[in-house]
Amino acid sequence: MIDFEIEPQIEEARKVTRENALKHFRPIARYYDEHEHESPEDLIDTLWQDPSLGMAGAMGGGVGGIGPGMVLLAEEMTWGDAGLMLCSPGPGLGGAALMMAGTPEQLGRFMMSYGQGNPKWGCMAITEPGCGSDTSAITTTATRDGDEWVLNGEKIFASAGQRALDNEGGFVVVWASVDRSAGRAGIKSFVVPSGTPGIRVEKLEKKLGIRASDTASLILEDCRIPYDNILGNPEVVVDKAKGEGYKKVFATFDLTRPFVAAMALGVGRAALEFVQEVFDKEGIKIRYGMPRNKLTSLERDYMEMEASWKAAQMLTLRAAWMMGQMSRNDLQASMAKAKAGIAVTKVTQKAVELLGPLGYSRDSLLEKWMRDSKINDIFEGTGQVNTLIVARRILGFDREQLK
Amino acid sequence: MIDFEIEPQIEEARKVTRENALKHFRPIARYYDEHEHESPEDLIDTLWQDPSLGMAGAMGGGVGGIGPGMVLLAEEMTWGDAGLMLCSPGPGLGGAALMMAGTPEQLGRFMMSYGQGNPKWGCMAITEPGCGSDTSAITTTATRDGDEWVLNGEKIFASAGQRALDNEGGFVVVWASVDRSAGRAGIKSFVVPSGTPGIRVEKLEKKLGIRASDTASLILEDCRIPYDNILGNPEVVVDKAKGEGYKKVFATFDLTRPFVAAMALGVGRAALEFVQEVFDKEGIKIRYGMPRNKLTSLERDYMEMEASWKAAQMLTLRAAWMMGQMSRNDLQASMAKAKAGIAVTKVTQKAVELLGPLGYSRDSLLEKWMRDSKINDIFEGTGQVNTLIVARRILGFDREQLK
Amino acid sequence: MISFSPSEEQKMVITTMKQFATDEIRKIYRDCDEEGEIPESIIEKAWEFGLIAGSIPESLGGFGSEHSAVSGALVAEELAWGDLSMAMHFLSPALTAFPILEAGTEEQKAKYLPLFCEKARKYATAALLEPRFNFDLNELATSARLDGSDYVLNGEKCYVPLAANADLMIIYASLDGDTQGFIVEKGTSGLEVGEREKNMGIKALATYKLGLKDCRVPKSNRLGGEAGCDFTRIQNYSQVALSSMAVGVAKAAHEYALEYAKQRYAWGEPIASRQAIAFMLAEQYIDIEATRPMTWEAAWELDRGMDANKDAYLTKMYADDMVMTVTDRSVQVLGGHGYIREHPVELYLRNGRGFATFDGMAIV
Amino acid sequence: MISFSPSEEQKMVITTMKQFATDEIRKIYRDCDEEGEIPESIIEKAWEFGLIAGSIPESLGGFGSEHSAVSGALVAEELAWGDLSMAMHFLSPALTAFPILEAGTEEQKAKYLPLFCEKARKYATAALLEPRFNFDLNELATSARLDGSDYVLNGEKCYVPLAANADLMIIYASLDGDTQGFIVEKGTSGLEVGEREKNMGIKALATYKLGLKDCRVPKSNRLGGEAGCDFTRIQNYSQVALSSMAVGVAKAAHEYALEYAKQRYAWGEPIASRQAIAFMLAEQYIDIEATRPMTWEAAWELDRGMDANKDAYLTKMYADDMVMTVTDRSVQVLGGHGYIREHPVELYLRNGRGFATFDGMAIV
Repeated sequence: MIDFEIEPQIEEARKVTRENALKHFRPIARYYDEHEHESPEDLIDTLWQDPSLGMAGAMGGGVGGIGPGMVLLAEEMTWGDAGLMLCSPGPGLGGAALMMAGTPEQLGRFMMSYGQGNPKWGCMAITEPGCGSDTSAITTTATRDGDEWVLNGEKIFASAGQRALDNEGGFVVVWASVDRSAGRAGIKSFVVPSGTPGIRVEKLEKKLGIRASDTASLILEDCRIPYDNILGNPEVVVDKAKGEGYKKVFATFDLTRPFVAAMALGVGRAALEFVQEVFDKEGIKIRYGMPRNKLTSLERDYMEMEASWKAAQMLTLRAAWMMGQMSRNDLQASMAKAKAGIAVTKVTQKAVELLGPLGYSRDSLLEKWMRDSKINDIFEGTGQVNTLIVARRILGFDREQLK
Repeated sequence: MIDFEIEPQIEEARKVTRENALKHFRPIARYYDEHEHESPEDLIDTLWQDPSLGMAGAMGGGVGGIGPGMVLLAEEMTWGDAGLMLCSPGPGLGGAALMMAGTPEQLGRFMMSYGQGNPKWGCMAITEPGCGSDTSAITTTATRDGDEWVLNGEKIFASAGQRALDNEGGFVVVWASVDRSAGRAGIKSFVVPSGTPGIRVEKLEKKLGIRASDTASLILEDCRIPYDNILGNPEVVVDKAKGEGYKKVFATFDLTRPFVAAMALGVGRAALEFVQEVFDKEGIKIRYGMPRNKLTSLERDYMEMEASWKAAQMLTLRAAWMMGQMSRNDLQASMAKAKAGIAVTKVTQKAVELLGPLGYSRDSLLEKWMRDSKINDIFEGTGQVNTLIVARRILGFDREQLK
Repeated sequence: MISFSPSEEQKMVITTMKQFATDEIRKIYRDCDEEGEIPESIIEKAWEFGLIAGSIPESLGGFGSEHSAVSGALVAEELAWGDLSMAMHFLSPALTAFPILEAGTEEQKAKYLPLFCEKARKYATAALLEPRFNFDLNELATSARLDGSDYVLNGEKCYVPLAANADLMIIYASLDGDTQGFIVEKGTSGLEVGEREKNMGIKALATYKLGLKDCRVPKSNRLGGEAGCDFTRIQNYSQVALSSMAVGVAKAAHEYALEYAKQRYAWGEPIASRQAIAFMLAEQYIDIEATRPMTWEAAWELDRGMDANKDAYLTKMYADDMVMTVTDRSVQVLGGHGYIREHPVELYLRNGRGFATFDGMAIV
Repeated sequence: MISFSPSEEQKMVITTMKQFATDEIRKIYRDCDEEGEIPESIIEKAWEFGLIAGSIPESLGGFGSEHSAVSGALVAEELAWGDLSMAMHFLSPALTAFPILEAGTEEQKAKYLPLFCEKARKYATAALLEPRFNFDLNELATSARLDGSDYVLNGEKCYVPLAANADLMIIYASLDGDTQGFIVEKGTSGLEVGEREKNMGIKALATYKLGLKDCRVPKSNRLGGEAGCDFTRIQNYSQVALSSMAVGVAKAAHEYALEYAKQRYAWGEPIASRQAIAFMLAEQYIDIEATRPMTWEAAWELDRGMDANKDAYLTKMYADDMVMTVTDRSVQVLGGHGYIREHPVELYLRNGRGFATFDGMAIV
């Protein structure tokens, strides 16, 4: 039955998450924006003590489970601060890959230590200097040598890459080719635990936004890992129908794209609420129900921002709901991501405009949210990549039919 | 020197053109929209008596010459009515092709009789049921047989096709392939005079707008024309550097695209003025100079309509100006066409919305202008085709590098 | 618990409506548009589905299911996917019945609702719009004033569907500044049905201007009786209906453009193989898929008895823009072929443009 | 006669500015942004071009060419193409000089304009914006009232470029409801320069809050003397300047994205070979090319002494949206690389977002 009621326990978790975001994220958000590459140690300890306060609280581990709860809680966290949420110790995107493609043994081996000892992080390393969305062009290689894989290559834009490698128990899921001649079919993912010789952080990026989150360049030089650190089928299956190994890994996106969409929603809602508060202070009332011609330009802008936010939220909830229903949701995940990425980019940009000198100033967080939000139209597949995926799916076209 | 002053004789011609549009076009515009395929005989006679009142008055023949005057006058005519302007007897698009690619002898032979005798029309027939913008896929063939070309094929969307063939002295410029294996290089254009056996009107289209303009499907069955009715070089030059014959014909667009852009501007301005008149009657004043936040939604909409109209006008004037300067203007022609097509489509659609029940009603011409304007984003290359041309030119990419 | 899945019963209704739209509506919609008429036979068939009676309690002669805006939204989308004129025609009796059901007095319900449960087709409608610039449904020019035991209505209405045939209609008028509904029966003196209107779109649906010259309505026929009605809420039901119809029209346009783009070849491949076309189609699809659950949420709020004003209003605003963009881009995908009346997209565009204007012309 | 071709003299100026922007500005703009400072040496070099002195009559020590908004627009575009912070810095003396030139009394011109023709760099600026929501330049909160032989200014200003160093500035304040300018010299009592502001963009340009507490300005320093000034017209000059700068920033972003898209390979070909990318670039280009002549036309109207208010205002509105879209899409073309500060597009985006706010911060 079509229903929009949120279960009481998720509603309660949202409330708690929001309170915690207000308490732990908001007060230090500006500081870590202005002090890039400085680590919020206190926050990290707090999040490690109570992982439900951070990313793990939303992604899989929390009360939300896999489903609408996940995105509702992620929204609350990034409403607090997106960059700081991304600092959350925990398995993160690397963990998502493990959950989607790992064996129970691998899950146990790499995720067991989460929840005990010192803070640790998981990381996903896909992008390379010469390749972004075109993962078939990955040049990092994994060569088998007896019981080991030997990895060589360079990765960039690895979120939490430094934290994953600098802390015991962390790991990086590295995408690498076992057979360059096989193209996409030769791409596999490998778990590289922290402390493995031959992997190092080359530099940390300076970014437009989400500056609290470390974005690392990683170098792999004869980096050796055990043979069974490969995720999914080690065989290279070029036959499309059997390309399960690749597909399986790729299904990580079915989880992460709605998550990123939710991240966008959180930042967007922060901006909307900020504008609303200014309206309240100024005695401006938004008149829902007026004919469009009789609205003020300000009302119209704000309503359009709200409506496009709502449209993105609906797609995000639906993608997450389908995942909870164990339905194939790749189309919906890409739709949610594409829509939320651009919608919130525009919402925050417009919010800055509406508030004029106040909006453009670093005295408030609004301009930061505009900078932060932009990443959601870029990572986990740009808006264009996700739109292309949607186009292929609705047309029933493969990569050759629609390049 | 950068200058936006319109010469007095063009300013005067604009005024006269506008007065005539108001006198001859506006009063019968609704009738011929409601009575599709009925011919405005009185108007045609009037326009034949004084060609400066119609299309020829703008395109090349008029006081505007080749340059900004051309588009300024075309704008005034379609401000009156686009469909009726397109009924103008005269060489029309076929004439444009002749002017751009014909020899002086051909010009004399086919255009001589214009200005005398009964009304006559020129027509351009490019599109086929199976091909639109991809002219290399043209299947109509021209086979040489001694002193003649024999044409076979089917053409659709030929503006004024019926009038060109039904009236003595008219002609149709038909694009056909002399060598299907040569692709684009094999496409040539041929002048088929009215009265030639083997060419006939198959049907007239029922359209969304510009209903006064006849849009014909033509059948060519063993249609024989003299050998020297070919425009440009009869040789098939596959070598790109030498593809002058093809290029020459294609340069017709450098003239027609700014012209179509101007047609869009005329319809758009009619809509803007109509809305402005309602505002005046209602006592609504558009407050230029107010901070955007303080505008009403209505003011904001109207201003944005005006600004995008202005942007399109600037590109149109520039493309026409360059042509007058004998500068290569293909990039500017495509920019003007792409911008004006979409800008005016949106302006008229928004105008209908702003006027609510009055805008949607066939009691006024506004809804008709919305239907009429849409053609400008379609013919002479859709918005997408023109955007693609712009993209290729600014990237320096050929058709292979950017499909 | 959040769910985007219609109930089994709703799925059946969707299937039935889709089938009807495909087999019947789609067969004749173009002729209806060109001729400005909908054949009696299909109107009868639509009546037989009991679209209105199904929401009326058994005690009043209906089928007894609960009136549900969500279910109504599902039906409205499918019918409008078939054809907007026909969707509005078939659902027009609801314009009288549902406001009475939601806001009428017990007497009004008892008197009027059984009519909609009869086997014989009832014509009924509502008059909200007025022929003037800056029409504002919260500040109607049509006025109602109490005079003895009657309300006296004066003013002019437009875009009143099927007014010439209607046995019954609700006329909205300003009563001391508030918009209120009045149930008016055919032949009431002072109720003058004008000429049929000519509109850009929904040409198969006959709409009329209405003149009200001292039109006297018994006091008891004020919708909701002495207490009146919550007009905003009636408006919200209407916004849901129109938004769902916008989704239906947009979906029809999108599907046609998509198929065309797959079949139509240029430069040796389907035009859908070009990103410029493919992205238009994908963006259309995303926006349609986003708007649908927005209409559902507003409808769900209504069914729950919650305040739905903000969501219904924003959804309608979003849907108005969405359907305009989608239908325009669908014409664009077809290029020259989109401009001729052999293909349906130009019709979708004309109909699509109307949504921003069609206030109160449909209800769920 | 309509012409889109700059004069020979203007072409030379364009070439010189472009060269300067390429050789000098572009070499250091990123460091300037990160460090929030512009080196003295480049400020001096810019001064040597005589950008302001060139518009001041010989009789007052200038080079004697006529002040031309069109020429100013051409310069502003090229400098902003180099870097917006530096463009605003280098042209900031005009914020005082040009309003005096256009609207000042003969005494004001004689007293102040020669200062801008000296070899030594003058710092001068203007204060228009105010730190509040719904700032309206026609209804300033900063007030001026006549008190004896002085005007007394009270209020708060923000986004005042280089206020800490300025020897001279024009402060705009509401005088009986009209916005009027007042020429204020450094050290005037009641003029309090606040802390340097922190903004999202134009980070290399120092801007300040300004407090005005009974700041007394001699009567004779009201811009235009007793008759005052036509503030709308001054605003129009400013709108032209900012629109031209928006064109410059957008062009810089577009060019970078275009080159990147040609160099960057994915799936075996440049990403620009994909229509989704190529169309973004083409649409950017079309909008930039449309905005430029719009700014020229408004400037031309000013130079002709015509009323330019509508065109200058609409152009600015269009340019604000254009630069936002173009810079955002440029980041998008670069994807992840657009998000890091190794590439300039994120800087263009931050600067581009400011145009809707930067009222009165530049003038031609």
